[in-house]
Amino acid sequence: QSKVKVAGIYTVPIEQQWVSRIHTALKAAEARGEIEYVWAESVANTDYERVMRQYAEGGQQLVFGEVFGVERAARAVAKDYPKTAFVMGSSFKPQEPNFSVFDNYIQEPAYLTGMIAGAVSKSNVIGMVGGYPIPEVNRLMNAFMEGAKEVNPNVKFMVSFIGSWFDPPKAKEAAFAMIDRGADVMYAERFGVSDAAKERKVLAIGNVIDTQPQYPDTVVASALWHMEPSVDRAIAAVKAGSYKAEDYGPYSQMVHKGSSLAPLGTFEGKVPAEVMAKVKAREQEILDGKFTVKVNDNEPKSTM
Amino acid sequence: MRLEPREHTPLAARLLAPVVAVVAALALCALLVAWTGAPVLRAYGLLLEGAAGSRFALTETLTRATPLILTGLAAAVAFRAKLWNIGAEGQLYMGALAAVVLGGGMLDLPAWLLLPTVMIAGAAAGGATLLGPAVLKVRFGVDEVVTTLLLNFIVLLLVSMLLEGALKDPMGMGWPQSAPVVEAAELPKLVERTRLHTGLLVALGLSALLWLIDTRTIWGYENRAVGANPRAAAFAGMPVTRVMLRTALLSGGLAGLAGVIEVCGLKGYLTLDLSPGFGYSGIVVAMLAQLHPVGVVGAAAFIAGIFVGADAMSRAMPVPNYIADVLVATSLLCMLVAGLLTRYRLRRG
Amino acid sequence: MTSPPIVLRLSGITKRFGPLVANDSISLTLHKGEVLALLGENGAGKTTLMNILFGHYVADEGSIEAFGQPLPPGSPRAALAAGIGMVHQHFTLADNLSVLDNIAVGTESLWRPRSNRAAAKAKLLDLARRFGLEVRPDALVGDLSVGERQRAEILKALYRDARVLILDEPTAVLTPQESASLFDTLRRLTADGLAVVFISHKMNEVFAASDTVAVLRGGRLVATRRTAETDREELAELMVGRALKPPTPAPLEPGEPVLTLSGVTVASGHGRPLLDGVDLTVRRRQIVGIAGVSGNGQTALAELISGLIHPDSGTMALKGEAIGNASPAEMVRRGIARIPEDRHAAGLVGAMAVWENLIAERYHDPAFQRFGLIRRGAARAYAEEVIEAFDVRCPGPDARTQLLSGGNMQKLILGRTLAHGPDLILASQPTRGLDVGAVSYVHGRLLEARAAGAGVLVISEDLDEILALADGITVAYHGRLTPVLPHGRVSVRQLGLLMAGHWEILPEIVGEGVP
Amino acid sequence: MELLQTILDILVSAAFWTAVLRIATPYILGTLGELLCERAGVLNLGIEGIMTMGAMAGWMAVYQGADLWTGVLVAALCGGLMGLLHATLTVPLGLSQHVAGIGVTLLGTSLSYFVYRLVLPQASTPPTIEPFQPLDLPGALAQTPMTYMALILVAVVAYVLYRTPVGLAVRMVGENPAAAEAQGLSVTAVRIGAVVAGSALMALAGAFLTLSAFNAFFFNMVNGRGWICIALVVFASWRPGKALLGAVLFAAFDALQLRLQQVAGGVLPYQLFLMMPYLLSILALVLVARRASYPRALMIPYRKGER
Ligand SMILES: Nc1ncnc2c1ncn2[C@@H]1O[C@H](COP(=O)(O)OP(=O)(O)OP(=O)(O)O)[C@@H](O)[C@H]1O
Ligand SMILES: Nc1ncnc2c1ncn2[C@@H]1O[C@H](COP(=O)(O)OP(=O)(O)OP(=O)(O)O)[C@@H](O)[C@H]1O
Ligand SMILES: [Mg+2]
Ligand SMILES: [Mg+2]
Repeated sequence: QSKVKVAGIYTVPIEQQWVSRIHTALKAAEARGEIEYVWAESVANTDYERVMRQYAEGGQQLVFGEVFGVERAARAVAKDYPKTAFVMGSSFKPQEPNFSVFDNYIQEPAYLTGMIAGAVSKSNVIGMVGGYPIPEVNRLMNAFMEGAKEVNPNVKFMVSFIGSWFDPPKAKEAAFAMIDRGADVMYAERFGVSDAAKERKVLAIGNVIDTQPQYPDTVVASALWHMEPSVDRAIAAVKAGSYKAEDYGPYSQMVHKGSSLAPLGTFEGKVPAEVMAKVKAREQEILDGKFTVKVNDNEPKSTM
Repeated sequence: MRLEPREHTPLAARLLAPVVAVVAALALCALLVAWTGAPVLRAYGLLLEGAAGSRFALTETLTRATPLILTGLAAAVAFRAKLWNIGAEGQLYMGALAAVVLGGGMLDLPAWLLLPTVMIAGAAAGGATLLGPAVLKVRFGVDEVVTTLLLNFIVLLLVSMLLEGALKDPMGMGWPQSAPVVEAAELPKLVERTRLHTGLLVALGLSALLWLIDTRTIWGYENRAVGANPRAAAFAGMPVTRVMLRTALLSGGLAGLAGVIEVCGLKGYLTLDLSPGFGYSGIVVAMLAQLHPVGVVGAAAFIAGIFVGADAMSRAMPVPNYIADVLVATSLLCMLVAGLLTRYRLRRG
Repeated sequence: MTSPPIVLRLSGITKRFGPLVANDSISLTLHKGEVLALLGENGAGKTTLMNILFGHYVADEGSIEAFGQPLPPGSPRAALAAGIGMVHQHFTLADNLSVLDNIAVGTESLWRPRSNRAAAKAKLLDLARRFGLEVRPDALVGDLSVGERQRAEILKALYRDARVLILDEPTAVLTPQESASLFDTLRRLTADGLAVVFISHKMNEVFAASDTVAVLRGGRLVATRRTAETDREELAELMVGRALKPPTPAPLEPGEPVLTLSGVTVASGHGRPLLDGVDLTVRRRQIVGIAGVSGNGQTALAELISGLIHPDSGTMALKGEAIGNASPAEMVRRGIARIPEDRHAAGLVGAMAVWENLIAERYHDPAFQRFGLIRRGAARAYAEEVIEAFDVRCPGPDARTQLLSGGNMQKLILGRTLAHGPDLILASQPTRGLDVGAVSYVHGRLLEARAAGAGVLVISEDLDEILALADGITVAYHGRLTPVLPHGRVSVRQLGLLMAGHWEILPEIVGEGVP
Repeated sequence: MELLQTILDILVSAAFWTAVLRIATPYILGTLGELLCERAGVLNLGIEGIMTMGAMAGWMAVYQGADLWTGVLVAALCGGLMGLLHATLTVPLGLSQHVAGIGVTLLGTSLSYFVYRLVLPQASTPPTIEPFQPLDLPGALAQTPMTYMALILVAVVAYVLYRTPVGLAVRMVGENPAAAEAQGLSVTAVRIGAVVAGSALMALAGAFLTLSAFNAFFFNMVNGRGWICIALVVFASWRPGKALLGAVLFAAFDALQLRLQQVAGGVLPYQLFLMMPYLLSILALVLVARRASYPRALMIPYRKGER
């Protein structure tokens, strides 16, 4: 039997952008016939350890998930099941022998989207709506802001957090509030922001997933996260029996195709060519390792 | 058809009622399971196995029951005095907050001293949280259902603020979580290599203690009288306001303790998702136990078992794991009806 | 002579509550224009019978015919449609709604798109005029006096064109004047052809108003008599199943004062104060009765002496010792036995056991607790003693208090308060709603305590009770009290005038040489 | 001073009031629904679950091809069914309204998630529908039809409660069920009816979120709005007009905090702003508590032939 048995344990529903990237990558592997995939969503942190153990006991060979709130417990479980491979979203280091880590290190395309945003903003005001200021969010927002400032030093930012991952109506209201106050480009960290932008006919920048098909006249650019390199690597390692604890973080970088700047698509030709040239240049520098986007996990603040 | 109160309930009926309720709930949910296409009987076999079929399952059920016992007691104590405390969730977080503040290395005490200190502090924090609404109730007549409910949101935002600010773990890589409590503030494990910790003993002890207080002491006597008829209690000379505030402290304290025990026994530090609604489930537990402090233990174990079992089942079958909550809800509602039938009989006319 | 047509026929009505047979194959008939008085001890089954008639309960056996048609069981709607109206023992009115709303609710089809309030109001005012029942249709029921509520209740029945009116203890909470006006109304109604069933414990009302008397005992109909052909003694004996003789107070020389109020004022927060410069002295071996229409400060006075509220000015002294803002517990400690006005709401905790209620005022006593632990054995033993001594009929000290009848609840309160030889007894409405047997028991106990040296303050809206007990009488009006007038010096007519506020006649009574 | 000026600027802008009405809509509907239940004497803590159910069911119906108004109807029906469950437990059976309500919330929420996941197991970007669009009207009038529906429903509920026989019956069973029964009304039927109707309104509040405010269903998206409605009913002293006022006030605080976050967000933690509506609600409660006249029979079960 050659299929690897893989489990996903998510603390949020699979619709949540971050988790959806892991889920999609695993689904693709399943479709290719490489793995058998089972998953549990909306697992409360209190229950996380139990679910990990149950999957490990149940003979799953490879477990994906996110342990930001249950770091200690998860690592303890991994110790108890050295034969099971764990690849977990985490801000910390991998743990020998079987606990690997990853995170959405997609600050590079986020920076590039920032450059585009800075260029297309006419009011020089960009709005950003987030759920909670956690590192996974902050680092992208900060990179985005850096990128925007590079092409447009006059740009100002409005930032708010809505205190929930799952309240698109509220995110939408927050976005409306910003548009009312002059923002003409919205950084869409949450669902709902692009909708507000669409309704008010301003522009939006996507994040993690590509939503341009849903908002063809609104979403200019998106910083995409691809879990496929990480997922495929882990599956291959397990299959080959060569799995070991390592940091999968780099496989979320552009150079490993773990992230990318989405094609302009419907906005092809609508962004000034000289800006796109600059963006292309930066992109190349990043791929060549000549330019590094700083990882800044601090909470971004409004600059108005 | 009408309901007629029974003078006394046959013991058999009282024992049978929960069984009938669970069977009814399982039968109802069988429709949902069947809808998913999973084999119903096998699914329920797995549920039982997942709840109590192994040492691991049992300890997991009890681990989940531990905070439920405490929040259940919190609700039972308050509801008996007709103090409708819907704010146990917030009080739990306040207790947890106190635990990570004092247990996070601020006090350098040996375990035998630190643990009680942290527990008392957590209970005090929880109690103080409920004291506000209780004072508003006795002083201004403000409905406590609403104030305690709203306080849950406020407390959660406060915790969020602290976790992103003053209490943020410098080693947490920016994640909004507190620093872990020191080892001396950790509750020892009850069963090695499981999650079950001595917090369970604390919960069981408190349940017994509260039962004793309730039935044997003048405190309990006053509580019951004030709960049943505050006007008559005041007329007879009982300190009604004091009893109210005392109850608030006790109820909030128990919920706060649930927070301490989750932090010190299980998680080690505080995040915003410490509790998956233990405060609200506590109400369910208390009512299932008909507000009886000892009954709370059984009710908590029952709710925990259903959840853990159904959750495990959903993992082995193509059934969405939300079935666990559906089953808990259905069992609760069936249990309510079954409980009614032990107190009433159906009669024609 | 042909008797008027039968409007109502109850045949073989039996109703059981668990093991208890509340009505035991009762058969009764009621004729057009007749007033039937239903008499019986507390718990005899009167209310139950009427509730069956009105459809609140369903009889286990038996049937009812109204105007020749069988009445479907268990449906107040059907009873109303058949022309039966009921004024309940405990008023069934919503305080937060207007009188008109209370009367009109349920009289229109629920699916009408709009209530016709104007028509309802006109009809109500017309009825009120025809039967001399004054109402304020737009007033909130919560703002009405007890008498006004009573009228609203009757109008509710009349509004529905009731041909049979059931009144369950309609006078239990009325003043003499209000009762008199109620009976006036009844006469007008019966003259109009209405048939009336009324339940009462008050013998004089039975004789004043009824044509026929039916007596229930223990759920069984024991006798039906033409009112004109029976007397008090016979009825009382039928009711309780034995002869009763009312206790008669022996004259006693009052001792030193136990309670002295001077210039006591209690503000109400708005408008007239609840108590307005009250002076009052109660001496040992003396019963002082406070007469008055309800709402003239009696409740405030009772709460003051109970320790629930405190004077805003003036002083209160017990046994010569001034007391400040004492709590209820303090009042108990100082030897005041307090019998509350509302035994269900303020007197007892229904959900608790009899023994727990019996120690409610003294559970801090070392006899009942040690280190905060209740001495259950001692408390139970004590409860058994009290139950024995005060003849409380209950299954035992562990019985839930809720399940006791009103009379036994009152005995329980007497036992709780009188067992310790109090110096002062405050008895508010001590026999409200009790049957004759229970009334004479309570009166006997109060007189015993007086003989043993206690001062007794009786607050009652029942003038007969005050006249039967009191050595001195004072009348409450608008928060003030008249001087204590010696019993025998003041006539019922004079009391009535004083209760109505005609204090200008005071000199003619006091002038005759009251100290 | 500058902050005060900013607040004033915000308060006079039409965009602000557009947002306020939009944010207020689910609160208006939910509060009306809860008010109707409580007026009949039944506390309905099932509101959070019923709103979730309405949000899911209405959206699902539209997603499966129904038109938007049919979706609204489906939501109301599902809400009514959940209400029937709550009413059956609490009215004829007289079970604890607190527990039954929490049970209904738990059931409504989990059942909604269960069904959603069963129907859309593969969803990883949430599927969307074409929601209600704002009417093309000037200023704060540019609202979606559901907001107008909510405003009309305030008037309807007020009219029904105060001007019709059935409304009087509802108020009566909430004040004194024994009196209602003595007037030939069926307390059970009236209470069940009120709870079912109220729950249908709650479900509309949920449906607004998925059919009007947004175009997809999300787990957890009701996000405590139901609990706020419970507070608003008390604030409103159980009156529909004041319920509207309360919902609008609460929404105004929310809209204001969203705007202030960007002005003062640099200095103060954002959580303080999010707290603002809750804190102000409590403050408002303290101010109105003394005058509140609650339905006297609220939370007291009534069983015929029992005392
Ligand atoms: N709903 C009930 N459930 C159980 N028992 C009841 C109920 N109603 C009445 N009873 C029983 O029926 C008996 C008759 O009660 P009922 O109220 O008819 O007495 P009553 O003659 O009206 O007394 P009172 O003079 O005190 O009003 C009581 O002893 C009581 O035990
Ligand atoms: N909830 C109840 N369940 C069963 N029996 C009851 C209940 N309430 C009252 N009773 C019975 O009803 C009987 C009479 O009670 P009831 O309340 O009619 O007293 P009462 O003499 O009328 O007092 P009051 O005149 O003060 O109302 C008692 O014997 C008691 O057993
Ligand atoms: Mg009676
Ligand atoms: Mg009575």
